[in-house]
Amino acid sequence: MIPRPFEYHAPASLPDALSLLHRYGEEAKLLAGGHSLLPMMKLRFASPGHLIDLGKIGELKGIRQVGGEIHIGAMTTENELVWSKLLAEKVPLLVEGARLISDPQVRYKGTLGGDIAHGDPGNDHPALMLALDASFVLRSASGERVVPADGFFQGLYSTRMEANEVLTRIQIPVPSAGTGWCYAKLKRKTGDFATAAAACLLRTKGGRVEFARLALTNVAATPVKVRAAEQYLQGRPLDDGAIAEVARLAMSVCEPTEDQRGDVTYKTAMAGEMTQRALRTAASRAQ
Amino acid sequence: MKVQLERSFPMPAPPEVVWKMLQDVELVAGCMPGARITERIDERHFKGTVSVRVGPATMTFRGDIEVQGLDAATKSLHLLGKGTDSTGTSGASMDLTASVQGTDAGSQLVGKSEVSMSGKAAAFGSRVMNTVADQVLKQFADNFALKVQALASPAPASAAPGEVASKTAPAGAPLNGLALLWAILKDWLRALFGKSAA
Amino acid sequence: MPDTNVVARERQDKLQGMGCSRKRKEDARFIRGKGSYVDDIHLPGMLFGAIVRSPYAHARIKSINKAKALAVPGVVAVLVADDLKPVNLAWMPTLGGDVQAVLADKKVCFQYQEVAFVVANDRYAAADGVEAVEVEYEELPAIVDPRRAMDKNAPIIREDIADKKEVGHGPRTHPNHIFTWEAGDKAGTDAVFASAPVTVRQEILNPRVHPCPLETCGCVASFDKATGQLTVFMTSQAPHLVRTVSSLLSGIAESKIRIVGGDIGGGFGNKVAVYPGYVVAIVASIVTGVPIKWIESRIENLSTTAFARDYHGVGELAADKDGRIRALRFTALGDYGAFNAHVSATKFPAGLFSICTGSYDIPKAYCRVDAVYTNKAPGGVAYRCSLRVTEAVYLIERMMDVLAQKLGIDKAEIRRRNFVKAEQFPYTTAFGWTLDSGNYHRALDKVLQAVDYEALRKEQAQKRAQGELMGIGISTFTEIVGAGPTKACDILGIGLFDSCEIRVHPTGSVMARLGTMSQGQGHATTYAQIIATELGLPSEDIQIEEGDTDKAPYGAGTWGSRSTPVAGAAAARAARKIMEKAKKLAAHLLEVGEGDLEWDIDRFRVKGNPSEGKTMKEICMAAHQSNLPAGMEQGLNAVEYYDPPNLTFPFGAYVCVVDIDRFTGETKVRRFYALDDCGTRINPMIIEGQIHGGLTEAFAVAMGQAIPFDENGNHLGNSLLDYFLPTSAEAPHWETDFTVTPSPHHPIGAKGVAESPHVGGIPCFSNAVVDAFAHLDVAHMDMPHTSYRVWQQCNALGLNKR
Amino acid sequence: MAIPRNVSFTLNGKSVQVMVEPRELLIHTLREKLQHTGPHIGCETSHCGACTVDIDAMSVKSCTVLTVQCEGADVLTIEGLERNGQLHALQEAFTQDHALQCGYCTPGMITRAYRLLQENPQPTEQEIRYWMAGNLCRCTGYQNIVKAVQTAAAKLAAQPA
Repeated sequence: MIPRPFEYHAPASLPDALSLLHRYGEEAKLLAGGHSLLPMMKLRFASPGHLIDLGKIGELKGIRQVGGEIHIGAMTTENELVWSKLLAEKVPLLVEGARLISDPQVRYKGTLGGDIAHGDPGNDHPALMLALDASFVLRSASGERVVPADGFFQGLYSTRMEANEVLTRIQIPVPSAGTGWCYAKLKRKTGDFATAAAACLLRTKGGRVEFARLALTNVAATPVKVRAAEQYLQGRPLDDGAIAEVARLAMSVCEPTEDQRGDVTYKTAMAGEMTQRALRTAASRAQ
Repeated sequence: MKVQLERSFPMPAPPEVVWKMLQDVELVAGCMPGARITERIDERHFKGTVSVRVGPATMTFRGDIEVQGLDAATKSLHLLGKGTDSTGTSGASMDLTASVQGTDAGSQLVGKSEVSMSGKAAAFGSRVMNTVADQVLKQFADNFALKVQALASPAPASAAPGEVASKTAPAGAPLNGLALLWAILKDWLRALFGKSAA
Repeated sequence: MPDTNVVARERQDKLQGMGCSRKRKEDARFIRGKGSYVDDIHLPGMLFGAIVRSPYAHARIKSINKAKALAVPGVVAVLVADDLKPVNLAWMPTLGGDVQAVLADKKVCFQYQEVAFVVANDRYAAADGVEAVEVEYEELPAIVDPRRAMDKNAPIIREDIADKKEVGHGPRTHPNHIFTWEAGDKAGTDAVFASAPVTVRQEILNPRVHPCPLETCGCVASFDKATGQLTVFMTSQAPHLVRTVSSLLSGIAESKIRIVGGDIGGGFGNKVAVYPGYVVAIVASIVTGVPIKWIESRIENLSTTAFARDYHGVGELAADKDGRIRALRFTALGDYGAFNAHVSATKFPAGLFSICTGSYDIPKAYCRVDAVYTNKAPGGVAYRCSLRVTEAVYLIERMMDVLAQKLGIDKAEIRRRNFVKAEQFPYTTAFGWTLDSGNYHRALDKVLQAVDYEALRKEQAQKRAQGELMGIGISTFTEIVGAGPTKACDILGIGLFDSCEIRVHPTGSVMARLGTMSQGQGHATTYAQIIATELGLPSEDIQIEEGDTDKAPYGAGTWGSRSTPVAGAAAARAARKIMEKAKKLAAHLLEVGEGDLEWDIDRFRVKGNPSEGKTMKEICMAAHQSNLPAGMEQGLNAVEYYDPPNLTFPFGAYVCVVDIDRFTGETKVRRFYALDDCGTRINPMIIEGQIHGGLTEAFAVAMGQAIPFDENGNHLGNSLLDYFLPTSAEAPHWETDFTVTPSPHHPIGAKGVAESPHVGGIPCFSNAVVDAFAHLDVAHMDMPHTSYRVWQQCNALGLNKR
Repeated sequence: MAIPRNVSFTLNGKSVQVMVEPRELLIHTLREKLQHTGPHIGCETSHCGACTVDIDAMSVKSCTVLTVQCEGADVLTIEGLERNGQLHALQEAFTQDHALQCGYCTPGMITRAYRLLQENPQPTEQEIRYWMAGNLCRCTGYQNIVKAVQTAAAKLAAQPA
């Protein structure tokens, strides 16, 4: 469990990081919290020639409100999300999700940006980001672009982030007051990936759904935004029938792979079950 | 762990055309980048390497490939590959049968493969292997279909098989066992051409 | 006089002897991070070893190329099987009567098997070297399912012994067959089954699991060419046995081999066996002349060192209509992996499996175990239990429920009807074990009252009416620990006695050394308490030493809860030898006859004249002076090698209540009440700690642990990402209770306790989970009861529909 | 092989400097170069927490941190908890409540609990079980560990700040 040799770089500023990234290209890997990359390196599955540690770059940290959005630095840690009063008030879904990630020590090191950029469908933030209509600020030597979470996740470990880009900031539109939320996650034990999980935002008006977002974790090669369900719910009362139909729609987009957590049938069923629970809880929290 | 895949992809051209194209070395190569033949032992046996790359993870396998059969009548071929990764901690073996079949629409390419992994890759790769195998096969078939379509136009091909693949297969796509086998096919055909030219 | 009692109590308390919850002596170093575990040891010039392992479960080795590895900076040497042959160490004897390849010789028989050993300046260079060793394999078909192992056309796993008629335990019928062992009266049992009004049969699996102590296995081997002395610091639960094996193996005189246990980060059975890593590290040290450290990674630990269980059992009971059991017939197919490294007494290749009549009065019984080779890691150790006792107890405790359900009798009631009664002890089972003491009815009644069993059953009925799943599990187990009488139990011919040597110093402080090896049990604390009470000297001044074979007397080590039953007895008896001499001396000093003396906590008094007496402290000094009775030597020392007349039989009654989420399969342990009877209690605090730990390991086994393989023999769960070790968030809250039924044959009446909660706990969880489905005619569900598997049951029954 | 470099940081209040390859893991530096063998190696995949140390007021698994990442950091290990001969309340409570057996998880466990009590001086049982879930123990079943953390919390609360 020893990584292969590599060169280590700890740029003090974003421009420095970008020029290093430009210099080493495919040879380089960005090091955020390290709890996905370092284990892979210790198993010698991954052996980058150069590690660029983003840990010393202050501008990549912090949580603040900018107009109608919450801006979170990519290097903000899970525990910082868990403990953020601003998030608890404005984006409680993110706090609930972060609390269910791995274990305390990992949450001190693990970062929001790293979790997203890794492109692992087993990570929790990708689905949370889809549910929150978040967008990602990607910086490269040639400039900056803002990419919506929807469409960002392309495949297993593959995203729309280019090799020369750094994810610097996550931008989340503050859900309007009264929006209910829930991240329902089923896992075998602390520190495990989800067997299946569902992230949901829900707002109702006069007993009918006015706004709904639903995304799933670890039931396909990418996190899945369940569009059909979001559309179906529009303007409907959230009765048992509707909830059952949404679960059915969620299950219909699942393409999980069998592993120690369960077979395809179980994981698909759990995606449906987590969806139902997320919906009911979100509804109970909506005003 | 074993990954068994059977996929068929509609091809917008008659079987003969697709079979012929399947024998077009450059075309096949263009559809399936990556694998490398390091040594040709005889016309049925080769040594080669293939790199499997998934996100930050990379594994390079060294292996032996055996052409078990190529049947022009059924337009099908059968290949076998076995290899060990460069760290000596994982093994892979691959069994592929690929054939071109006629359909009302034209034809379809049927790929039937079993990739079996041993060691570290099996223990830690289960979440990955299925998806990779699937993605790469889809990507190959997609690219292949597009080429077939281009050549066999005007018939507009259904983009169906491609749609998913082009979304899921990133640029510089990772290879899996299938990639190796397709690459072998390429080299084996080159050997054939070599002979017929002589 | 009223105050004499007070004074007596103060003197009693000052001893900190048996029965008090004395704080642990060993903690002082652990809480400071000053423990001395094997990986903490650094010797001058020490090199690091790492092992090249096979990615295949079954393959021929076509070639091994060291060149690239030797070129890696820092790599000093690469050893393969051929390098070990000249020193005759390519193969080693196992503790199961088999042989095992130290480094794979021509072929590998399980995945991750040891193929080569790389020695380098540090662990980084060693890791680079391992990756650079080129091994060419030719993969062979693997046997993963033990039921296929003896098929006609099954590939032969052990070509090295293919033509051997037996491997230590009787005739073999197939190259992949290891042994068949049976006990009891087959004909008689079959006859009862043929005529019994009721019979039940159930296939029951004890899946392959791993003890997984938090510290992996490892060693530092140091051979001194100048003196010819071999010193090995290693993670061993049985240092003396290891020394003997090392001597037999290396030809080095046993007197020139020193094994040092040091602190051990948990064992649970994983650290009894001798592993190739130890042996090859020793060879490397002999070859290089410098110390070699080898430490397993967690992945290596889970995939190669001693697994447990993997018994595919079939339980059968024959009974009357009222549930009174007439006969028992249990069989098991044991998957022993590629080598029989199962640590077993020579006469008991299937361990103590025949304890499977449990706590019940069963007139006729027969059991049989067939052991086979498969392409999996060797082991088959006892995971926090005596060998194969968990398997046996799991079978009987599950079968009691199966029978109860078949007859519609309450699961507590059917146990009451079959219990061995208090007045029947000592009770000899149909398999010939003599249960020393017990009071099963009292234990069960106490527990049922404590949890209000009636109310729980009522609640369950209501829940069932609402379609909810609630389960109540009962386990009334009897354990068998303290191997063991040497006439019955030996390993490699060495009897399983144990020992204690006590030296009393002039000032009344004591040094005691024993043949056991603590891995967290707190021996330094509890042995001192036994000796304190026996000698009337404060335990604070009693030093305990174990695990250094140069210092401690010979013993079989700590496993199978044998420390208290065997070494604890040795300690008490050694102390009593000292007391005999002390009494003679006291009589001499007081100028009275021994008969005129009475023992009073920490002193001898003259009967009828309590003011006249000699404290033990005074006697200790006197024993080192000149005024001794004629012919008496100076000193106050004794050694005892204790060969127990019988094993001890701790028992308990547990109740577990679970609530199952029928939509996800998640099982929540609402309540777990554990009553244990381990005879005389030496330190209640430590006993309770052992029970908490044992129950938590039982919870892990029942609810989540398994070593999964695919059809090629690939290990699919060999890191802590997959292998289930509960965290504080998953572990249930435990309620503990006790009764005291001393062992009549043990010097202090103690029985041993650490394993009971594991052995008795596992069936209790399973019984609770199955009980939740009992009203739906579910008789059995195999472990582990993961959400996934429980959900499959719910799904099959359509319980997850809304 | 990458060139070794100097890394300096504060270890239990003392400044230290070590020469390490970029790939060297902090746990190995602490144990082998700096003779701090309190933190242990249990799993190497950042699941068990035996290697837990405190870096810049964060509980961290030192098997998954590169030493080069610690340049200028303030590192605290179990060896640093005892202050001028006085054991930390947690160390005393772990003995008092029999919260350890084999002792292998204990340094990581106590170091983690130390940080927890800095952040939450009066945690409930549920909070302790949730916030200590990154440390595995095979011996105790956690019940006495939870108890010990609460005992220490009470003792610290009683002490004048």
